Amino acid sequence: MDHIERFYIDEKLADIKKDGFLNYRSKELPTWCPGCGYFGITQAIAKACNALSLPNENICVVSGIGCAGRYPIFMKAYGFHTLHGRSVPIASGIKLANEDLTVFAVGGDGDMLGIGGGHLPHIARKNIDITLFLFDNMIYGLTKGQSSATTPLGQKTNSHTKGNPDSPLKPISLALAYDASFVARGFAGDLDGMQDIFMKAIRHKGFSFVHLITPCVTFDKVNTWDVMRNGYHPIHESHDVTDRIAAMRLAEDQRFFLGVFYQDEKRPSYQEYLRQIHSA
Amino acid sequence: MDHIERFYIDEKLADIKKDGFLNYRSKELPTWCPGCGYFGITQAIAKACNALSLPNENICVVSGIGCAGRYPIFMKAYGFHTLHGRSVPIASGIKLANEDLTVFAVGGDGDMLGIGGGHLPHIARKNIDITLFLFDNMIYGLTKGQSSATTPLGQKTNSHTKGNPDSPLKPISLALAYDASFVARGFAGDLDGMQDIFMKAIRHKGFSFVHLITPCVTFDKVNTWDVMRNGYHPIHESHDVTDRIAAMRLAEDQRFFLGVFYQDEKRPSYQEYLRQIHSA
Amino acid sequence: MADIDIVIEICGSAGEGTISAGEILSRHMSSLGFEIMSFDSYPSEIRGFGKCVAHSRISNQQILSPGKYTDILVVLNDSHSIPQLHAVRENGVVIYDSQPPAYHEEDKSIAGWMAPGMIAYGIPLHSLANKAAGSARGRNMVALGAMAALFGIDEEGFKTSIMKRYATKKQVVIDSNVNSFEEGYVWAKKNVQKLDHLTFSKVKLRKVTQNRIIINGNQAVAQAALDSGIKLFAGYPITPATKIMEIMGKELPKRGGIMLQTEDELSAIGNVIGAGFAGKRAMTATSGPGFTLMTEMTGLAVMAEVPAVVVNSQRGGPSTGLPTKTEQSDLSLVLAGGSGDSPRIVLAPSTVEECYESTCLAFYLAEKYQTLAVLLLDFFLSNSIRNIDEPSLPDKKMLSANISPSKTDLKDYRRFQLTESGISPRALPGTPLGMFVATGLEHNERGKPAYDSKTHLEMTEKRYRKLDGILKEVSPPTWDGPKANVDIGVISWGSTAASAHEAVLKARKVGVNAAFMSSMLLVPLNVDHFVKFSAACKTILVPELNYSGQFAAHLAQYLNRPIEKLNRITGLPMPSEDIFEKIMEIADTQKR
Amino acid sequence: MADIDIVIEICGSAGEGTISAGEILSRHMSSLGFEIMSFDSYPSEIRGFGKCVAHSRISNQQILSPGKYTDILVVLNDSHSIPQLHAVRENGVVIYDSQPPAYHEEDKSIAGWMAPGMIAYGIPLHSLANKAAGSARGRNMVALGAMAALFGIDEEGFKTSIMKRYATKKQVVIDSNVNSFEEGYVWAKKNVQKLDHLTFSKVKLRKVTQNRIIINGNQAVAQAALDSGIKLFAGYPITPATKIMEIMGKELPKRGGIMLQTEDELSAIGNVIGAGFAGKRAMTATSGPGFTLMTEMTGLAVMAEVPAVVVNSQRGGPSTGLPTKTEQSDLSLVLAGGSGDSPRIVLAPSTVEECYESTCLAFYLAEKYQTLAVLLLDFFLSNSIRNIDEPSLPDKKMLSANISPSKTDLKDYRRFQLTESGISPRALPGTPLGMFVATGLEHNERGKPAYDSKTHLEMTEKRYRKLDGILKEVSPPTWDGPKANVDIGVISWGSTAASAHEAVLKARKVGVNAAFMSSMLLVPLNVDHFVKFSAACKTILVPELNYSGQFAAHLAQYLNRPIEKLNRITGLPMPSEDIFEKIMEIADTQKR
Ligand SMILES: Cc1ncc(C[n+]2csc(CCOP(=O)(O)OP(=O)(O)O)c2C)c(N)n1
Ligand SMILES: Cc1ncc(C[n+]2csc(CCOP(=O)(O)OP(=O)(O)O)c2C)c(N)n1
Ligand code: SF4
Ligand code: SF4
Ligand SMILES: [Mg+2]
Ligand SMILES: [Mg+2]
Repeated sequence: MDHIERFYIDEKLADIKKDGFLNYRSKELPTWCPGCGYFGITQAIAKACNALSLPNENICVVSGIGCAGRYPIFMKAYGFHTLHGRSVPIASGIKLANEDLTVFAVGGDGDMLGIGGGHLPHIARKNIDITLFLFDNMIYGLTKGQSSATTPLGQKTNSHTKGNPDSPLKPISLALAYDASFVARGFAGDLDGMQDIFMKAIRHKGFSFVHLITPCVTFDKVNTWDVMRNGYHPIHESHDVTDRIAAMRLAEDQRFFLGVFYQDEKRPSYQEYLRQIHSA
Repeated sequence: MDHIERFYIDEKLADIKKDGFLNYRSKELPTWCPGCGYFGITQAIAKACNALSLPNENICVVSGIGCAGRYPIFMKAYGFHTLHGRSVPIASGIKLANEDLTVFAVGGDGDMLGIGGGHLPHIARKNIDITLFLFDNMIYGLTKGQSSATTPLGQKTNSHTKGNPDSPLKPISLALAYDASFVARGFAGDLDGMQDIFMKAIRHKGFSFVHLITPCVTFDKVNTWDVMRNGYHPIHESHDVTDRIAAMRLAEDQRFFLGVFYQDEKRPSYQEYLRQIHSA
Repeated sequence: MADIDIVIEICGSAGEGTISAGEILSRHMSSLGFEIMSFDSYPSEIRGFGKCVAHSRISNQQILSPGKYTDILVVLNDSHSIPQLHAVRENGVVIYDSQPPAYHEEDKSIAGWMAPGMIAYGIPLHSLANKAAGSARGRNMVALGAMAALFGIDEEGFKTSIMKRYATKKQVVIDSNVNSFEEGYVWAKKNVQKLDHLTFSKVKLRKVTQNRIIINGNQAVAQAALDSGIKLFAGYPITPATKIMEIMGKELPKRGGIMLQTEDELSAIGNVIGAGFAGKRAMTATSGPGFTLMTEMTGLAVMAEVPAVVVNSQRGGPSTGLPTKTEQSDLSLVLAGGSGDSPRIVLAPSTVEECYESTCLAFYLAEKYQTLAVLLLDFFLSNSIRNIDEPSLPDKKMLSANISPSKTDLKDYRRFQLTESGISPRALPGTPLGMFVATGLEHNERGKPAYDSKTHLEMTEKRYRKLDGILKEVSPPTWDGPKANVDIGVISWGSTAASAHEAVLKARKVGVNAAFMSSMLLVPLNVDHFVKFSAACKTILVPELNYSGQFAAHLAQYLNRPIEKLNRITGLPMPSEDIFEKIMEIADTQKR
Repeated sequence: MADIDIVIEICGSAGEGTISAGEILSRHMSSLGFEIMSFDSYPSEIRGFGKCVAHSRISNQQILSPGKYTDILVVLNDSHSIPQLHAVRENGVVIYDSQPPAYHEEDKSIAGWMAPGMIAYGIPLHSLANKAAGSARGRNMVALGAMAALFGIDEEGFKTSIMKRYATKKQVVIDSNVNSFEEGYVWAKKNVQKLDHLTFSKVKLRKVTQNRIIINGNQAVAQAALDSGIKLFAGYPITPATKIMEIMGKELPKRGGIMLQTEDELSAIGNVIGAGFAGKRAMTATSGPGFTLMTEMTGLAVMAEVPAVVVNSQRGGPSTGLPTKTEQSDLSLVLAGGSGDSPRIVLAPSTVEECYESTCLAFYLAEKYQTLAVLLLDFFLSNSIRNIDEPSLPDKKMLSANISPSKTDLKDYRRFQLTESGISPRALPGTPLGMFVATGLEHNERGKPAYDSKTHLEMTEKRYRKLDGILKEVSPPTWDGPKANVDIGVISWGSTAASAHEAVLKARKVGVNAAFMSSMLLVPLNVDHFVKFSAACKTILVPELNYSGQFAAHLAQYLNRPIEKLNRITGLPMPSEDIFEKIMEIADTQKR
């Protein structure tokens, strides 16, 4: 208990020193477990917003349900904590209603790839200009440790005590197959890398898919900080981000790469395309 | 009217001559439009079943809603015409309950990729041993000609009279990204090709994804028989069906290929895997 | 000058032009100044031999229901038409093809099934069509021509109406149709000896005013949405609501709005709620199966206090059910809504005019009260065509109803502030000091999740309190008839209410002491009026188009008394004749 | 030998072992032969400072409700515990940490908030735990030790219970816990002067029989499903139903079944319906938000006549609502079900015993009547722990209930044959002559889609007719009390029914002429019995855990009379004390 308290205070103090971070942080103390990867992601999003000087009131953060779903509560912006799996259509509606807003859709692996997975191909093919942050901790956190769509095959969880029988989905491969116009991956332990990716993603005109690898320190004793720190590699600078097939090859690689896999800057966003087609 | 009648009779007469076809055909006259590609698919499925000597009563055909959804009514087998988009989970439940059955999931592009699209990644990653037939006519047939998930960009439909603003999904790319263990494409005009693919798909132990290109002669005046006949190419014999990246490259090619894109014969089906894990 | 009130049915197979013939007839009669109500039924299959019926009631008087009995049956397909004969009046007219195409079986010829009193006119539709245009396709037009000749409808004007209908087609199509009509007209004039007394030529008509439009329920809803300033329509096709989406697809972009076709109904309502959150008016339209998928989100709109308008045009159920048949059996589902105590606005128009009115209301109320408004139509109302006076546009107050926070509010902004009205000033994204987080979790005044008993009670009360304000915004229920000592009080809702009203008027004409009540606003319900009505009536009768009496069950909690029910699940609109009969039956029992 | 009936609450922050301490206490007291009912509340966040309360009622008499007032409050976190003080009896006991960890603010110390009459025992939980195991983690065990010392619970037996609880953990964990307990026990024995009169040591107990099990509602449901021969459980996690899935994941594979974790609730119920179609027993379990997503499929099970069992353990609503709070506010949703007229079986157990019984019934009825059965639990029932007699297994008749077609049936098989019972013999895939197509469209006896009025009416009647048979299978509602001239009749359902029963028994003890009725089977409802009960009672009171009175509204259509309501939406189970008070209030009014 006092341990928990100290953790938050330390974090706070450290943060205050880093300029701008608190500009995008609400007054609510996160309800996440100490050590959860979500703290780092929160920080990186705040830093990216700060670096881009986004007016807080023009940001709309939409989330589903889960530990990740709590995110908007801790951000200083307009927020909508919606239903499990439904952040994407709601974020889409917000953007279509007011193109001036910067719209984020945030959710966990269960939220975005399980119950909400059906929305992804369609937001991608429509290329609606929102940025999706997938907080992938490979587990159902909030409901206490069941297998999710990205839990490794054979891993023991609270729902599969003998081992998860479902092969994990590969979020980057999915986003590429869906023709998302911006596809990238960050790691919760790599603050600078994340900030860089987030800035590119937010600036991108069209649908941006950002996959974030992050540990659930409470319910996943396999995919820990240590394991993760040693498992990821930055994408080589020589990678051509306009080459889909190359991106797919990277995504299918056994090693986990971090960085921007793919970006198509020429494709018009949904609203741009509508303007073209209806003015023609 | 008399025109319609004549069509059915001709079809019937021709079929009777082909051995075995009628063994898998129910007594119901299809309610499809004359010239609809679904007639050819129906025939090819019947022929494949016949060639494999599947006992009718051990076949379970599960469909969603749509013109394609009507299919089970015209087949001599157990059938379940379920809800729009839900053939896959129901087919899955049937297989899990009785592994002796040969289970097909059948549906249109709207059914399988639109409203039901969220189920595909999961049936694939679980590798449940059913065969999925996607009747892709690039349109919503039953509701009379609205854009679907595979309608080409810019095509005029009843919902998008100025042109469809949503880029089409690429079913084969999706199935590959989902790790389906069998992925193939047929064309409604190519009976022998379809029969061959269907036999392989049905024999495959695990989830088989079969994409079928078929024209809607009533509501799609763009993607006609003629256009289709000239747009497809058989996959070259040199293609290695165990090479996922090669398969992806084929799937992303501008040309439309027909045949088996990918097959993993080593991966255990869901029920096989469960037996392994629980006997260990 | 005589009055007229007749029902014409055209019956054929899908693909025979049955529905088009009905449409042309109705439009033409309307252009002449008749009141019309038309309604088609057709199979849910695209092709095949499905049965189509185009039903039109044509009168020079007010029409409230489609009419149960047929005066003129036009037969394009014999076997489909045989069951329709039951509805033909004793001395009704049957027009049929005296040279029909091949029959499957001998006993499927309509001729063998007509009752002795019926007046049958055999016309060689097939060969006349062939003669006129070289194909049997024009049989429907030949039939219209024959009708014009037989029942005194002007030939030239009718031709103009046909040309209008096919104006966008190739000339050869227009010509074939007009020629076929002509062929039928001439043949009938020459060869048919008129045995009936039906004629339109001697009827006294009201003057055709300019702002009279022909429109069905779906069109009225779409027009009202456009007139209410809708900015996003998000939809997924489903019978009988698809047409609303298609109209939006055409019209919204012209007004700078967006029609988004989504991957499913979850996404459709999700986009609507998103747009509502961002401060723009948005709507979706579906039918029962789609609505079931939306139920979770309906609860979110209520809980997070976001405006959303959802149309549910009901069809036969349960499950996929009877996609092209009408029913009022989604009421319980819509009233119950999502999980939990989930108060929402429910509006059920009973006429095409009310479709327009209730849609405007839905947008206004949803926005002002920051909640969900459901419009309950049905297949019949969506598709039944009326000629109505052009409705008046929503006024300024209705067009911009969001209550924004004042500067003082924003100093220490509590988005979900507990107020007397239940309405908390709502900041829209983009407002510098208004930032808040909306959530589907229970939450305190600032939107922070809170599960303590006090907060949950206060917030639930707040959400329910809005209903009191809403009730005051809408005119009270219709109460037609005496205010006390009523023998039979008929309460109804939705499309059945119009039939019920007609039946009550008729019953009063024959001396029954009956009264009628209905409310377009089902939730919140004006309980006071219903209780008063109930107190004034010896017997209460609730007719509706479902099996179990869903509205009757709902009313029971307020009325605390036995309720007579009249339920029909024929797939057809409620005949006012059936309600009338039931009223007479009750009147009889009361006398004993 | 005295009787005892006391409520103990342990209150702390998430992560402080509050819930485990409560669990150990309950299990230990049960092992001694006491009746127990325990119930925890906790926040829906995983970590942070959320409030946890472990509530246990312990008695040597029958227990039907958790008890509203606290006899002993154990404080692990001061600020969370302050609101709990309201429930402590006038002369109740408060055990608190006399050396608590740093407070945020001065006025958050529990000491300052205790009412004068309360008996406060300050124990240095923090330092004793540190002393025992080198960390503050064991504060909960220190508290248990102190309790054992103070209220006469045997020390050694208690230690064994602690060891059992941590049996699977490392020895160091077991030791720390036991040592902390010991430290508390010894310290309290030595330092605390007992001021209260509560003691367990002199209570007369019933003999501990062997087949007595400790189990909560979720466990009872899971066990019943296993005992009923379930072959497929398909589920998606959601509080408070997740545990059912997790038990299935462990136990089903051992019996050759499959636990399938699906991508969402649509898929979960889809797999259940698939397995049902293939002839195997299957179930899913969810809560309100998940159930809303299942509504479309519930209609399919009804229409296509496929057995399916769905558990909905209700939590606070609407929307995501109050995930860890109890409520009975999904009733309307579940009763209304899918779109259309969609009759289904609804069972609502009111005790842990009935959770077992109703699950067995659900499997049997769903299979025999080929339809959907919904079990309505709530957060409280799912999680409240009782020690009960081991339930008796379902008999053979119940285990295999499908009515298969005879050889004659199969000669010309009509899957949806119209029968008197509404049940049509059902062929399972694999049966050579039984092939048919099931559909969610309306269909004729052979399963072919058909939308004509006659078929729809006949088939709707068939589906409703099954309800008559089902009613006969289940024992009639409980009617406790006089059969005529009752002053106050209390009708309730689900977990509230048990509280209501207790309240009625208590009211009768103090001379009020009250009676009680409840039914585990909500649909079909035994209307006759309810009408008779209603006729026997001057006033009818319906207490339930929702705002609008959902069951009262449902009953109204059958009772045609005014109904008194008692609604609570505190997030907590219904206190029998509140119902008792309301009964007394009504009794008072009646006298005037
Ligand atoms: C319709 C519905 N089903 C289930 C739930 C329960 N639920 C809440 S969060 C969650 C999963 C959370 O996992 P994930 O999305 O990976 O987020 P994390 O907690 O790991 O951040 C589930 C199943 C719900 N709230 N709503
Ligand atoms: C929940 C739900 N939403 C919508 C519909 C309406 N509907 C029926 S079929 C269909 C689309 C059919 O298109 P597709 O799946 O491509 O099949 P096709 O008719 O082209 O074969 C739709 C939208 C429905 N039946 N249920
Ligand atoms: S449970 Fe896991 S994901 Fe959730 S807050 Fe804790 S560490 Fe993070
Ligand atoms: S509408 Fe199109 S898909 Fe449907 S039956 Fe006709 S041709 Fe085939
Ligand atoms: Mg997760
Ligand atoms: Mg299609």
